[in-house]
Amino acid sequence: MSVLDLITILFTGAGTVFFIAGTAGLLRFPDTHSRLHALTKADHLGLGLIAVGLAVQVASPLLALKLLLVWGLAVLAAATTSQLIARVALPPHLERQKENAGQ
Amino acid sequence: MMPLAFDLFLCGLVLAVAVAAVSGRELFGSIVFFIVYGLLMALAWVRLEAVDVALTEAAIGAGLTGLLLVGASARLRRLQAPEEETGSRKARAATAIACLSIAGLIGAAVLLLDPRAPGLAPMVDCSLAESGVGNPVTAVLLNFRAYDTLLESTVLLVALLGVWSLSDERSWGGHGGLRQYARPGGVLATFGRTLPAIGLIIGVYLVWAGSKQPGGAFQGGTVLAAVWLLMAVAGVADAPRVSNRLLRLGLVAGPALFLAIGMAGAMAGDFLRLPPEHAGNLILLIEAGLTVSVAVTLALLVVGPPQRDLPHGEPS
Amino acid sequence: MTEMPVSSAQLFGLCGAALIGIGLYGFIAHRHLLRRLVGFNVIGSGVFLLFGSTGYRRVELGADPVPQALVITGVVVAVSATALLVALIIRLAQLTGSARLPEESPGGGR
Amino acid sequence: MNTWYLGLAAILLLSIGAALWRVHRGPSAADRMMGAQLIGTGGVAVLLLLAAAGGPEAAIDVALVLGLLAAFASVAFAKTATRSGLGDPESDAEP
Repeated sequence: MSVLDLITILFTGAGTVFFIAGTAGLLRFPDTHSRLHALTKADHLGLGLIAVGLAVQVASPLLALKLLLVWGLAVLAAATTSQLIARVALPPHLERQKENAGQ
Repeated sequence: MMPLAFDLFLCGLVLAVAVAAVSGRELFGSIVFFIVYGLLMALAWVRLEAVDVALTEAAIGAGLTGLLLVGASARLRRLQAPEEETGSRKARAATAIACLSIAGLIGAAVLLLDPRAPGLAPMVDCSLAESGVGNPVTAVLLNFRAYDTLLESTVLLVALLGVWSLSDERSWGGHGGLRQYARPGGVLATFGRTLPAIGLIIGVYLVWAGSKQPGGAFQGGTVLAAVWLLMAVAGVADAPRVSNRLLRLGLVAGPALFLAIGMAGAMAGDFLRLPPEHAGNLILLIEAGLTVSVAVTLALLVVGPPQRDLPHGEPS
Repeated sequence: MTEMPVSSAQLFGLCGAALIGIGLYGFIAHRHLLRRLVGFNVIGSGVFLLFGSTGYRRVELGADPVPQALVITGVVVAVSATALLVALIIRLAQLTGSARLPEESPGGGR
Repeated sequence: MNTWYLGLAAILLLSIGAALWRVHRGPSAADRMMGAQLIGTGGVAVLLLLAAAGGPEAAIDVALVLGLLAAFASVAFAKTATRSGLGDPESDAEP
């Protein structure tokens, strides 16, 4: 087994672990916002580690770039949706701070 | 062994999600399950090595259907359409049994199919060289069975006419959907400005790639439609008025071009027959037109009938 | 793979058959039209999956492009039909205040 | 290597299956949407692994499309949660 293979196994394995941790958090954490916190770890780190782990294996740099673009898109999506969902799930007594926070 | 186990697990997941989508007590939950279902279907198509279909399913299931159904459920809630559950337990049990037996019969038919039947793949392979493209699916769509595709693009237009005909008279000629708002400089607006550039590249890439590898006008067009819808939702671009000339040109460009090329074939002896020496370029031309038309038509279909612009944007 | 009791193609075909049944149940058992629409779409994708799986019976020949092309056509037509139905359902709700067919509403329509 | 990729993909499917429980239970609509979001990212990862495990290379393109559209349902949901259904959850100003 080459060093590259070892790196791949390490990275993809770690990424999967982050996914499992994220899912466990989504299931176990008590309220919406802490679940959101768990979710973003899986999005950013889980997919990122898997993409990097696979990117070192592919033959063409274009394909590696594509893999990283997939990750970049997921990060962009996760950052946007977590922000929006967090706002939607804001408890009523914090609603008034919205305007101030929005400046 | 491993691949089969994976497929078995995937099928189980698909079925569980489907059951949840049709039987859940709550409408919104059922819609979220349906969005997840679209994603799992894309995985299933990849397992069947039908990547062209997977691309279509991913773009439609993850992009358009979600937008459409989530929007519809919210509008129904605003209209206070009551959400009730129904039917006696007995009637539901009888329905379940009937549906189960239908599924069983179809399943038995699946098992009776000849597992070694070669299908049409060898035939397509034989003629692929004269189709003008290297991707067999594109060859079938735009050359061997161009009829289907021409009629399909027309069906999209007819569906759009149906949607437009639901607007009331005063709203005719108005913008599709209502004007959306996003806080300037906010997350939503930033997202709506960042993503379209990447989406445009991916959409065009899919069309361009479609002649050699999975991709094509429908996949690319759907991605472009979704990107445009995102811009509309993020308040970056208003949906245009339905009376807009340019818009209407975009709607008919693909089918019209397709039909014209088909008619040219008819002059030369055979309707929709592409001469092998020009087939590649002609297909590229038709695909370019179809991409624009599919993108515009699907986006307008999701946006819905034209609305009068209300002063405060309150939905009627 | 040929030694297995079922092949992947058969597995997905059976899955498609089951989806048709599940979707049909949703289509019949619900009164709310949006729920019916979800059922209708599940039936459709079950048919597509069943059809697509028939093109994967001889793996060594590659996936059959003809079912794939027809399914792509079908998926796009299905989404346009869904959009039309959504527009119809919303219009119905605007006019009657209910997302059910008039003859199936508790008061027999308004 | 292929077996490793496919095994990881199967584990990810398992975790997707677990996340379904959150979609089912809610309790709030935001919770359901978050479940769908996680499943979407998980699906993207499964596609990348399938492409690596000797599957069709273009599966990466499917992942690309899924990644591009991953936020759409959540954005639509966030929109509908505003007062008029047309606003921005970050702001009380309405069009």
